[in-house]
Amino acid sequence: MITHYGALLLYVVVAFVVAFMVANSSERMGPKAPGGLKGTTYESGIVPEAPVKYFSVRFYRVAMFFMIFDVAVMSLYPWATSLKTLHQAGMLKALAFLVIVAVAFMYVWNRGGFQWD
Amino acid sequence: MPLNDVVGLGAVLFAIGAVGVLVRKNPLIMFMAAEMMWNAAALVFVAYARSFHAMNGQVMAFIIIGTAAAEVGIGLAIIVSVFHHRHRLDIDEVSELKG
Amino acid sequence: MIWLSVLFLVIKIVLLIAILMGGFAYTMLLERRLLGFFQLRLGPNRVGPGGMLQPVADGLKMMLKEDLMPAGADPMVYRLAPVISLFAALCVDAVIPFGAPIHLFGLTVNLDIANPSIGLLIIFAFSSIGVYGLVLGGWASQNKYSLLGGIRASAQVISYELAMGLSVMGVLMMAGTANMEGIVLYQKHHGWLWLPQIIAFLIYFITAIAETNRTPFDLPEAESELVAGYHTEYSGMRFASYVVAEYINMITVSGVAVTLFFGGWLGPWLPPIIWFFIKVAIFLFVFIWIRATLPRFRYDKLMNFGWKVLLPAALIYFLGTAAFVSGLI
Amino acid sequence: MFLVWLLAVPLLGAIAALVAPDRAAKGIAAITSVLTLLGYAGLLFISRASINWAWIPKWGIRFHLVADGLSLFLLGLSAVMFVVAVLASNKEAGRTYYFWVLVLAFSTFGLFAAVDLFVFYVFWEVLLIPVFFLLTGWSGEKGRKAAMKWLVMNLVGSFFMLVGVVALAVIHNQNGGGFTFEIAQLSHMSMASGVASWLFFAFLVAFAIKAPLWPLHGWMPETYRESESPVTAIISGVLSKAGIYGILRVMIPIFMPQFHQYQMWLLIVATIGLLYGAFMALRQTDMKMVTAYGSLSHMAMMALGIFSLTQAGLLGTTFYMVAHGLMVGGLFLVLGLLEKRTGTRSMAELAGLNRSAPRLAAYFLFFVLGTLGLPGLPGFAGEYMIIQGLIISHVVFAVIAGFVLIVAAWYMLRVFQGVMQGPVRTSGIKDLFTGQVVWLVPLAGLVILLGVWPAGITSHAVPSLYHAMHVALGKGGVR
Amino acid sequence: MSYALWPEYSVIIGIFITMFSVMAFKARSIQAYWVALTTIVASGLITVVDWGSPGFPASLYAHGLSVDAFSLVVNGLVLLAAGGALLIGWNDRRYGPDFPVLVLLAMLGMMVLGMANNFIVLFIGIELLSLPLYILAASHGPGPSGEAGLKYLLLGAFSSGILLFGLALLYGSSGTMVFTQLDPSHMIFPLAAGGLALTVVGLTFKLGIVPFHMWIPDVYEGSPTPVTSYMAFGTKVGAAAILMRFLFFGFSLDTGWWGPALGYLAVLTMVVGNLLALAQKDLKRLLAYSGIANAGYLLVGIAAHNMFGARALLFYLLPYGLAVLAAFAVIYMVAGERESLTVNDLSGLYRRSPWLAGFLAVAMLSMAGIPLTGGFVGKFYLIQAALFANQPGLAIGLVVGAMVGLAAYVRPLQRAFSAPSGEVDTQPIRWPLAGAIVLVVAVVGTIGLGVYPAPVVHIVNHSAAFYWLR
Repeated sequence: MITHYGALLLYVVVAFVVAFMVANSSERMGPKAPGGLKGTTYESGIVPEAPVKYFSVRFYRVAMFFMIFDVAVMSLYPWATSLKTLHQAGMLKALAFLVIVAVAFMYVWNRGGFQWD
Repeated sequence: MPLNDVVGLGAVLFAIGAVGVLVRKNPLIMFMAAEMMWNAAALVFVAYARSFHAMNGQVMAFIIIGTAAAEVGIGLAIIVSVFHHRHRLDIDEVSELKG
Repeated sequence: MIWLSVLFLVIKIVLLIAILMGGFAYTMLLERRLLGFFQLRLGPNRVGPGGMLQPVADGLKMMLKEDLMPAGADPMVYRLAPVISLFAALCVDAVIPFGAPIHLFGLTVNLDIANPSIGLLIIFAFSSIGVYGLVLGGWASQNKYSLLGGIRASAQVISYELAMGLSVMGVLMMAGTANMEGIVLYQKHHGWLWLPQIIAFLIYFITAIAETNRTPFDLPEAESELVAGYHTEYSGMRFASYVVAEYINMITVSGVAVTLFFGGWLGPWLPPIIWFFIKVAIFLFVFIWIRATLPRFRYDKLMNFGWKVLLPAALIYFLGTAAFVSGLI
Repeated sequence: MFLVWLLAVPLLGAIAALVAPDRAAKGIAAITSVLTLLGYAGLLFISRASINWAWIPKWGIRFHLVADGLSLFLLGLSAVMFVVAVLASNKEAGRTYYFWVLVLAFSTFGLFAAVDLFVFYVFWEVLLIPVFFLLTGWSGEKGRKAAMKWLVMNLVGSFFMLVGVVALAVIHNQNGGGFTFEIAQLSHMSMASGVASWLFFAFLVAFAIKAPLWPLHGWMPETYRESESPVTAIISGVLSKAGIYGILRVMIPIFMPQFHQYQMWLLIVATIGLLYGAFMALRQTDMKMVTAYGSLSHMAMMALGIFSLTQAGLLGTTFYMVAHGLMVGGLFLVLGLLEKRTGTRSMAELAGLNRSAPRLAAYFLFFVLGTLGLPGLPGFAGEYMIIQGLIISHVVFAVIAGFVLIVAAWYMLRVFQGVMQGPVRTSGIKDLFTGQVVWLVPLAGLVILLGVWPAGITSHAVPSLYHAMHVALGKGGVR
Repeated sequence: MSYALWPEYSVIIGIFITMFSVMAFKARSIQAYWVALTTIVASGLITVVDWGSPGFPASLYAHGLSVDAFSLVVNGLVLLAAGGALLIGWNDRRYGPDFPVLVLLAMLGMMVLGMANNFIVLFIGIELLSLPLYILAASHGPGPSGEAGLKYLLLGAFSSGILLFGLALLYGSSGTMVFTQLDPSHMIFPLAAGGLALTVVGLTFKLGIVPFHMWIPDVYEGSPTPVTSYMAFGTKVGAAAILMRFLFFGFSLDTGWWGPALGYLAVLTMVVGNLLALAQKDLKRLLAYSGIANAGYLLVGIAAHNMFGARALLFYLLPYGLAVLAAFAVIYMVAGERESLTVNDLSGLYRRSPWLAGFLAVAMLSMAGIPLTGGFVGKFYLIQAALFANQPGLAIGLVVGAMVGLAAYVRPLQRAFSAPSGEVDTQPIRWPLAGAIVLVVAVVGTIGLGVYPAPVVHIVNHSAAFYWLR
């Protein structure tokens, strides 16, 4: 038998090939007529001056909070799947963890971490 | 997969990460390289845990991942705050402190 | 036997990709027609009977368009970004069971590509890759709108991902497994989970809309602000790939919702696989219905909603479920 | 209890001086030092005062101080010199000056009384700090350099000694004797000769730097040149004796075999120092430096007395330390007064001062004669005993030492002649005030007392020395 | 129910309350400082109570934590470090309202390090200690402080990576994660040796041992002064404690594997650290190099690998920490609005504030190892340990290092005490009450340790008894 992961690997490879072929098909099949202003980026009809490289720090902030809380959430998955066999003791131990996460969440909220603008 | 191959892969990743930290100048890349070292260690832990049929190595890997996330959060914050007004990422330009 | 199972696998892979592509095509058609009806107009009905061949025409048109690339773009990343998006969308469906296992030639065949014990995690893993397609495409275009669209997309997706992750955890706890088939089987014996997990389901549904960048959360491609967001500069099939990815994602999240909360393939009288597609279709209809009904969020409201409403709500409901499951209350 | 008094009074006085206003500081310091001297006087009536408290019991460290024949007179020297130095100090020097002087007094008393090696080391190193600040705070950039040199060189020595101290205790423990730093107990143990040699030189370097003995005298010229004359008097009169005292107190009981082993080298080096100091003194034009190098030569003389490893030599050194301390201290103080009046120390610029300042000239002459070893003054008795010891061990060195005595007379009298006699070069030099005579007279009296009655010290010192030598006897002994 | 972990529990509760008070009083965060201080005091009291309570040493969580006299002493030192840092930076708006929270968090990490008996706990402790410190280092804006944080972060992540890989190899070669169950004689040799080497390198990175010290001067110079004091004291306590536990528990039977190597490193560190300190103009940099040198002294205790080494190390941490606290408190006060202070800025400090000058003198002299200060007794103990271990080289190295270092420490003192030449700042210096408390405690403690160290020696001797548990 093929293991689940072997099957998954095969599918992933096939999916990538398919996606690649689909996305690049017009490169082969479409006409080629470069020139003019086609190469410039669209900026509501104005000739763009310089490409932007920087954007608001708020996006970074979101990324950081996601990073931290997502790992907290992900680390609950194994616990959640086996919670039935862990009973109340397991619940209480995880509760300690969750309280810490919750306090951290409240702290970030209160200090304006989630404030957009 | 044979244990030795996995550990060898871990060692290679570790070496790449270490060289990356030492050679590269961009703090983001350096940071990524350092995280790679961590993940190499996590990989080796998991590999050995499987071969020992023990859980503790897996737990360690879990904790490594979690801590790495926290470290990345802090790292991004510091890197962004330092380079926000510099507009270039090069560790050699961070030289207000001599040394 | 091994060859037989490989053969089945190959058939399943081909079938799945075909279903997804076809599903995309007709979901799109369905959306256009439905939107037409909602807005008291007809929608596309010229190509084929009732417009049934419209997707084929669209596809051909897209393929024959000129493939443009902005002068300052990073060619490698620019080419790769839509591929990533589409690839991730295709991959997520690998672990969703489309029907009850069937028996063929003495072999039990699951109607999914793979059925690992951590199915749910695999779904999250692949769906997280999708956002790279958006943000890299936005960055590689060297366009201000694209960049902002890509960044917005990633910020939005990760903001809602947390609540989504927490919302499905109730199901996980009640079923006691992360295996998709196991979850369905649990519902077979203990009833569908949408009722005990009603809040979690609502949260999941909202976040699912946001994850797929659908209205009212389609800020990354908000045409009133960002022209077309991250795919402003894309044309031809590259542009189409993004659209395909979006619709396949819709199908996927519907499938996941069906599997987790509505008993997957379970249902009376009809064959399981039909039940599954009926349920998915209902979800797709709701998606379109919402698009036709609701206006777009403002960006700050969207972020606040994700972090300050959905996440705490999901956390609290999750805690309640955990307390219940563990027997604490 | 008088020992406690000796330690506590300067410390309390120091704190009092620190918190008192600037103008009261000198008064407090003077009272404190006189009180200390009175406490010391009490010590003279007790046969063998000692205190012995547990300090860090886990390491076998005891706060053990003894005033025996070796230390008693050095304590006395210190007590006297501190009174004199405080009285001779500038009134405007400020409270921290007197604070540091009194802290210095405290640590000096502790050092001279300690018989526990740890305690000895503690005081040994603590006394560097006040001197450092006394050098730093009251002179300019040059003074800072001198202070640095003083501190670094002395610390190099004392850190070597630290290793030696700990190593002795550790070896004692490994021999099964438990942890102790008591010199009397450490002297009974046996050591591998290689280790013992290393430790011997570690201690020797420390003591030689402090004395200073050639070739480790590097800090001396600058320090003497840059320091205030009371500070110079204390350094040369009291602190330099600590080096010689350390050799007597610590090394003689513990390292007797090594002394025998390296005796010839030690004698040669000390003799070179003797000659070097004398000839350097001849070349100087600065009066203070003449005295300084002369003092270097005298320190070498004391070292020779010890290295002769004879009873006479050791006894002579013990006596000569006290005598030399009083005399050279007095000489530096008189030189200080002279400098204050004339504004220079260069011999070339001064002549014929005995006309305008006869009393000053008289005291100057008195101390000069004392240092060059005039019979009847104590220097003579000390040098006599040392040379006697040298004759017993190696007569060659006795001859050289005798020769150097002549050179000493030459350079000291050259100073006196040049400065005090001859045609008057600068007029209007004031003579001594009564206030200054107040402390010069007792000092001179004390010197004369020692000169005519050296047995006052030697008879007391002999039993203690015998004790040290008795211990040493088992390890080669002294003749 | 074991009460052994109550010092740590109380800190966790304290962290929560501190966070809540930051949340409640956003604009004025003085309440958070008070809560944090109360937490530290309470934890200290519980530690003291724990000391007398029965049931020690306790081994909890499947040998993950080992609560014994050693860990309690480490607790005490860590609490002192945290309290000092908190008081020096008391209510300073520049460092933001999170300052007390982060100080407590890092403190918790250090406390965990003191108890660790397991790779997992070791790693958690190290990271719990490091992560808040990264933020603290960068907490004063993106300028030098941000750079310090960045450098600390990068090097910290790098060293943690090395440490982790070393631990992974050790785990692979031994099959256990518990220090006390490591049995070098049954390990696969090359793997175990490599793992041990990498682990020790990782830990010495944290401790700041030459040649892994290059991050320390920059980080110390750029960080806010209270944070620098915290790093110099607290981090060293934690790193030294865990290094000693790890080696003494896990590899006490095979000292040949690591003893000589650490000995050479110790000598190198002491000499190089002090030599480089000589050339420094910035006072915080000077203290950074002194911190490196002091790490070398600490390593002597470990390299001596006998019970005297353990005791001496534990003892030395206290006078070193007190001197660090006093020195940085003075720097903080004299620097005022600035964050750094050069040696020349000290000119005439004696005229401006004689007390500050005096306190600085005590701190510096203690670091230099002048008798009647705690630093001397500590060095004395270390020399004793080295000689007991029959390693005179270590003792000589320590002495040489101390000699070189003395010149470095005395230079600023000379500046402070000599009459100022030319233009100097004559503004009187403001004395914040909290900082003054730190100063007085540190200085009195330093002198007290020097004059009568017997009680502390007693405690230390008792607490290093863990060495025989193995």
